[in-house]
Amino acid sequence: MKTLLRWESALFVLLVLVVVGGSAATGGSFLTDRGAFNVGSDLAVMALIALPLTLVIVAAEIDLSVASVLGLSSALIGVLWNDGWPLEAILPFVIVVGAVCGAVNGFLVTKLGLPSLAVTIGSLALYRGLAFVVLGDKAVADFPDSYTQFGTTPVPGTWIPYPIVLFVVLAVVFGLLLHATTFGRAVFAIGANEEAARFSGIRVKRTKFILFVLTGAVAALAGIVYTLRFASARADNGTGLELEVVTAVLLGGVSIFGGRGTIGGVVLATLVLGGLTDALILDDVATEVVTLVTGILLLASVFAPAVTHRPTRGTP
Amino acid sequence: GGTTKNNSGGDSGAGPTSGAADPNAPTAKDLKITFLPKQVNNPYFTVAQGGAEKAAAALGEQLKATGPSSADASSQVTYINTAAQQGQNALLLAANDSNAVAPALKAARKQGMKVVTFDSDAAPDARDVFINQASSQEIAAGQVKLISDAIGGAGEIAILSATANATNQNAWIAIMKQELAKPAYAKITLDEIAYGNDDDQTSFQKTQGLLQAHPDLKGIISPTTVGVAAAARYLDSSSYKGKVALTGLGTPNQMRKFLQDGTVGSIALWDPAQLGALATYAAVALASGQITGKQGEKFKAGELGEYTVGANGEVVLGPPLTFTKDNVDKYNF
Amino acid sequence: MRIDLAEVSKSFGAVQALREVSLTLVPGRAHALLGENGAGKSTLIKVLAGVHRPDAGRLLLDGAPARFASPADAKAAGVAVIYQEPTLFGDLSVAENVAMGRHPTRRGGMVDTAAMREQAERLFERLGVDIDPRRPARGLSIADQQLVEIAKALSSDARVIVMDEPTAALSGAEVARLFGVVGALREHGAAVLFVSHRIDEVFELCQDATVLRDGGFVWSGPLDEQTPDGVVRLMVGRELAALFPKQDVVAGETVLSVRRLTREGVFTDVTFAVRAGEIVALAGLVGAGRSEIARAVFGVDRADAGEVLLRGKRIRAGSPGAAMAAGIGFVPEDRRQQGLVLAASIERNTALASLNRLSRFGFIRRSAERALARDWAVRLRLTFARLSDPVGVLSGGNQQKVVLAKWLARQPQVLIVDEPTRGIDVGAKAEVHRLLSELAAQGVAILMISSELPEVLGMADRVLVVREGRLVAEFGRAEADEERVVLAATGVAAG
Amino acid sequence: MIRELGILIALAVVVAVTALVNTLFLSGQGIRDLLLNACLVALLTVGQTMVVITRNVDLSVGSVLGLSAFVTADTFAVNPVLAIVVGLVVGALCGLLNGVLVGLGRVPSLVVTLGTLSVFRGLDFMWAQGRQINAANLPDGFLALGSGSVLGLPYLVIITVLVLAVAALHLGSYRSGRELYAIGSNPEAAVLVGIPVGRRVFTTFLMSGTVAGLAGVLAVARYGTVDATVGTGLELQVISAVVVGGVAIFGGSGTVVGAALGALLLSTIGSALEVVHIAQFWQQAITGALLIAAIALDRSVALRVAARLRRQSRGVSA
Ligand SMILES: Nc1ncnc2c1ncn2[C@@H]1O[C@H](COP(=O)(O)OP(=O)(O)OP(=O)(O)O)[C@@H](O)[C@H]1O
Ligand SMILES: Nc1ncnc2c1ncn2[C@@H]1O[C@H](COP(=O)(O)OP(=O)(O)OP(=O)(O)O)[C@@H](O)[C@H]1O
Ligand SMILES: [Mg+2]
Ligand SMILES: [Mg+2]
Repeated sequence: MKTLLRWESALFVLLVLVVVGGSAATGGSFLTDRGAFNVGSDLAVMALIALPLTLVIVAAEIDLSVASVLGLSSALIGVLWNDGWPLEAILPFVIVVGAVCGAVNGFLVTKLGLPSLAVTIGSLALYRGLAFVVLGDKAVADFPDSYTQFGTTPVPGTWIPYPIVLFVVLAVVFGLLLHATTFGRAVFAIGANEEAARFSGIRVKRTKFILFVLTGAVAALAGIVYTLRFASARADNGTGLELEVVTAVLLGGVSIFGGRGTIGGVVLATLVLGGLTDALILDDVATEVVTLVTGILLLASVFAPAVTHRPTRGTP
Repeated sequence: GGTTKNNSGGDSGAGPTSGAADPNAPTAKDLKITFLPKQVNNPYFTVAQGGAEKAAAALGEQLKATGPSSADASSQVTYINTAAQQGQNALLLAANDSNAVAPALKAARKQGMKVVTFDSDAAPDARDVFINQASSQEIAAGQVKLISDAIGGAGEIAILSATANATNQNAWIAIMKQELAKPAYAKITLDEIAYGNDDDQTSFQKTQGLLQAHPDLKGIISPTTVGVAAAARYLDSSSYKGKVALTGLGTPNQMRKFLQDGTVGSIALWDPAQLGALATYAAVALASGQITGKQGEKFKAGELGEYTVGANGEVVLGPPLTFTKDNVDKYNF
Repeated sequence: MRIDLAEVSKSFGAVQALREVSLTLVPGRAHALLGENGAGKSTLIKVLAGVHRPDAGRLLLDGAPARFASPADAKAAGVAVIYQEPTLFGDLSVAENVAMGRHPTRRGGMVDTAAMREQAERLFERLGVDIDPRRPARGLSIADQQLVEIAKALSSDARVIVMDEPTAALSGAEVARLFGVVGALREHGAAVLFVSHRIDEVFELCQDATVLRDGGFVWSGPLDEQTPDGVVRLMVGRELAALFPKQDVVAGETVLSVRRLTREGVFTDVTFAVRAGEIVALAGLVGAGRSEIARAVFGVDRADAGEVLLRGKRIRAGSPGAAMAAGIGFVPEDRRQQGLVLAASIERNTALASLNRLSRFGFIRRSAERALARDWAVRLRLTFARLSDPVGVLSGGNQQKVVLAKWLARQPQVLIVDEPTRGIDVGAKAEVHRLLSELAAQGVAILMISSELPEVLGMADRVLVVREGRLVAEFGRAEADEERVVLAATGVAAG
Repeated sequence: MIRELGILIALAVVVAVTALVNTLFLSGQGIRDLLLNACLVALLTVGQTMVVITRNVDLSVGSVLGLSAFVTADTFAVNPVLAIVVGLVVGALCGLLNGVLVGLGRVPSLVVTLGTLSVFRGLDFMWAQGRQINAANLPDGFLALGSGSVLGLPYLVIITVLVLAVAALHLGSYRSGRELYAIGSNPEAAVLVGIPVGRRVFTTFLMSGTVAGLAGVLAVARYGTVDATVGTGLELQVISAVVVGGVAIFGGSGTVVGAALGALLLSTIGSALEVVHIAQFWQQAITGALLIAAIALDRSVALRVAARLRRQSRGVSA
């Protein structure tokens, strides 16, 4: 606990540096209302998925299929909209589909006992493939303004993007779930010592299954946010996002071996990553440097003192 | 009643119109212009950027290039927002996804930034002017003619396109289909449209797949610089060399080797440097108030001459060039 | 080669596993290392093997100072070790397990597979066992695993052979063969260090002995100066009787009954019952299947056939949750792996099995959790700094108390304890016994598994003996004695 | 061996069915293409297999390949021989960095290589500066390496098979190779038998990097066009091939030959789907489903074997 707090303070300091440095380097345009709105909009999708994925990784599993579920959700929105479904029906429907995608992952991992890393590399291809199967190469864009405003305009009178409101709500929900409930205790126990958890009567498989379902549902929700923000439903939306999300979670101090991590840390990490990316672009730093910095930050996170007492070696 | 497609209002209210054009307004200096290609590592856009930089220098404007490292739909939005935030006067954009960029462009235009799209258009109500490399009709008809000539007017052909939802590609493909329906091409059948995603290796393997899937294939049209180069390299290294014709849109530098050794008979392309330059002139004219993007307005484009804004705010660069082994050495881009 | 360990100390966090212990191994002699569970025997061996680096003390090889920075160093110096826990590579063949790190090679450095197999076959022949060298090590029985470990150590022609409880899982014939082989090696000038809880074996094989108690050095010398009883007194440090304060209680009605429980390949047709206030012990050799029975009763493993009833009501199979709801608690044998989340705090570990009653609408009531942990810490006389400290820093005995607290907090009607005193010090052991006895007096039905016969005999009202997965004998408190139990457990006469 | 046989059978079925639909699939050109397509991924699986056997993973291979490819292509202007050497050295250096961090620094490989995946790609972009190097900039002799063949066997295939053979021999018949299996099978026990675990793990990453560097050089020869995005996303293909090829993701078992066959199977399925006119959009979905099926099949076989062994060792019959 104590060491984790220290890593979170480090992240917080980093965030302050990003904000101050970003503002200075860009002549103050970084955190104008519009700047803040842009940062928020840019990081919201990644940040949303990071929340349930944090729980999955704390439970010592992983889900690499999240970006593909996002793509499938986006593609479905496009197809159903073209078919004349009302959005009021489409949106809940795709969240259910996302949950089903997560349930398939969960089934393979818990019922068949397959390693989640391998399973979700497979379902990464499968779900993305299905996205192309349903929508093909089309792009569907004629969504009503009343909906796309959710992704493109701030909450009236503020600079806050609606997706960030959603993110804050979910961050509180997931934070409470992980840190204040019996379910969260079970997640930590499973991640730290699955056998001991089982011997304590914790329903390990069911808990993991629920985590995968939650992750699928939130990934689909992120697909909705993505689609509305860009007013464009496409099968290839969010390609490659999975590595970004995993990066954010690990940067947030969550142990890849499970059993350790906080929602607070991950929230800070998403802010640092999102803020840093936008600040660098705004400062005309080339895209390649942004990639480089992200990688270095991740490496730094594992070498930070907070995590030096990791187990020497373990599963990948 | 919920919000269904059929009762949706759709996008209404085009961008702000800034009054009437004044053709005689002085050309503004020191304008800040952002050049935003589909992706930063595409050599075609690097050439276009060169043209844009030269034009900007000639006019005394400041131009900088930026952009995402991969050509996916949403990645340009951050850069558009950034340009707006930086208070840039104009944006030159080759859109990856005409719709995904629209909301950001609209917001930027509200702040007074002029938006000129080139190569690949954004939704028309989200930009001021679109610089079309050549009229779609001309390009598509030209490609069909080139392949028809190469295969002797009869046989199976296929198209190797870029990404499945590239606006310009799809427009051309639609016209190609219309062309092929004409009696002159009655003996030509279009077998398949494959997508190489503007990725070299994917295009390479798609070519291979096309040739295997259609044993009687006589020719391939690849209206994308990445695709045509990859297809040429595959043909060059395979037993299909000389048996299957290839044409498309390609840069002379990339295709020189294959034109000279006979793998490819002819290809077409406009000069991307001119495209970049024209986009810059249009942007400066817009920012100076000389044009507003309405049909019929005229503006000067340096040594390229004078251009007129057409329907839908489109400006056409001119007819594409055709390269063969006889003339390819005269070009360097 | 002569090896001297001089005044070696080693601690793990709060646990001082070794305190200035000295030991000398001489060529041609077998040396026994004796002590109760947790006395520090395995730790001393790991120091000798280069696994642990001692906090203080010296190592002398033939009188010259040396340092083992890693197991590779010790190996290179000619020390071969058989560890207490099997260290096999499940994916690899048995032959390769024997050869690992010392593969026979042909010219050009290629591994000679045929030679590898022959080597394994030769060693197995010497040990008189029949294991197919080509099969993977995964799935070997505990006894076979132990034999492969022995073959592994013998393959290196080491000058010093260290064996940590190699015989625990072996039958009489196998033990005799092993002793034959070790005797031969010793006569060829090897030094031997031997750990066993079977005192008769020690006297049979060894010439010298060292006794440890609670990590400290107690006695060292030639064994012909000692009697078995004297050695045990040295190990325990007090009269045995004081250790097992079982109170007499009148057993009540039957609480737990197990009927024809079977798990294929592990145990068969197990039927028994435990009454309120009664302590029933499952005795048997290591690997006999006692733990597996307990796991199936608690539902961690699913039995293939049979049923478990609590006060006549059948419990859903394969669900620890159902067993807990019915009132069963389970203190597993492997404290660190199965009993505790070592990285989590004392508080959280104590609460782990009681989360439901500590929460309202799924939210944990922190104050209730803390109160629960504090209450039990006091009642079990837990020694700790803060309740928020990770359990991993506690000593073994205190860790075991936390596991007990975790289950006692649920006030179970049946408590299954598997090796409840494994690896904890004498004082803590006595306290655990007192606790179990008190619980029984309060009417809890207790099923106890223990590999220590004195503990079984001292605590149990009834003793059930398990051999190769079957219940083979039952003794009441009065009729149970060491000889009968060992006879039933091994199928041959003891001693 | 059984595993490899299984993949070969699957491969035979796929090829046979496809050839029935379209005989060109088994023409000389068709077979050449099948092999060539699989080559680069197969090569990468060699390094990846070694890493995965030790219970680690290398996610950075795609980026290493990309960086090495660009640097190689760029150095050609200076000196062709130097270029190839430089490509290999770049790969080796990348592997060295991963190896130091994982093997000696004892940091989880998933995190490290996820980080270096970004770092190496970033370096690639910085080096390339938006340029593309085309076939016209490269010497024909070098390009022939990518497309030419001797006795009908493409050079690329020959090189891949050679690397594969060396690695298979090393893993199968040399101590240091056998020790990799021990490390993945039981890391703690590996330390106890005196295996220098850190050094071995370091070496596998070094090999993985070097092989990815070689693959980068060959990618230049094969495709003749290089920009900074070459090899993006390749890591997941490589891991898929390794898993389909029967290498346990948690270490301890598997062979490079199996993994390479896995690569061949996946790329052949890709080509076959195209040839039998399965819409492009289905291909990815089918690949994903196959991958999951392969893992599930593997698992059920493993469980059955374990159950059999358990029964055998106890000699108990139900
Ligand atoms: N790695 C470790 N970390 C923390 N404590 C340890 C560790 N290894 C041993 N201990 C503790 O050191 C003490 C001595 O343990 P050791 O294994 O040496 O006992 P032993 O004499 O071999 O007992 P047994 O007869 O049960 O094998 C015990 O209290 C044990 O819990
Ligand atoms: N790792 C393993 N692989 C295969 N079989 C095993 C393994 N561990 C235990 N077994 C088998 O399970 C059966 C029962 O073992 P179990 O641990 O329950 O015995 P036990 O009587 O409780 O002994 P212990 O004193 O070691 O707890 C034995 O037949 C043993 O061979
Ligand atoms: Mg011991
Ligand atoms: Mg046991």
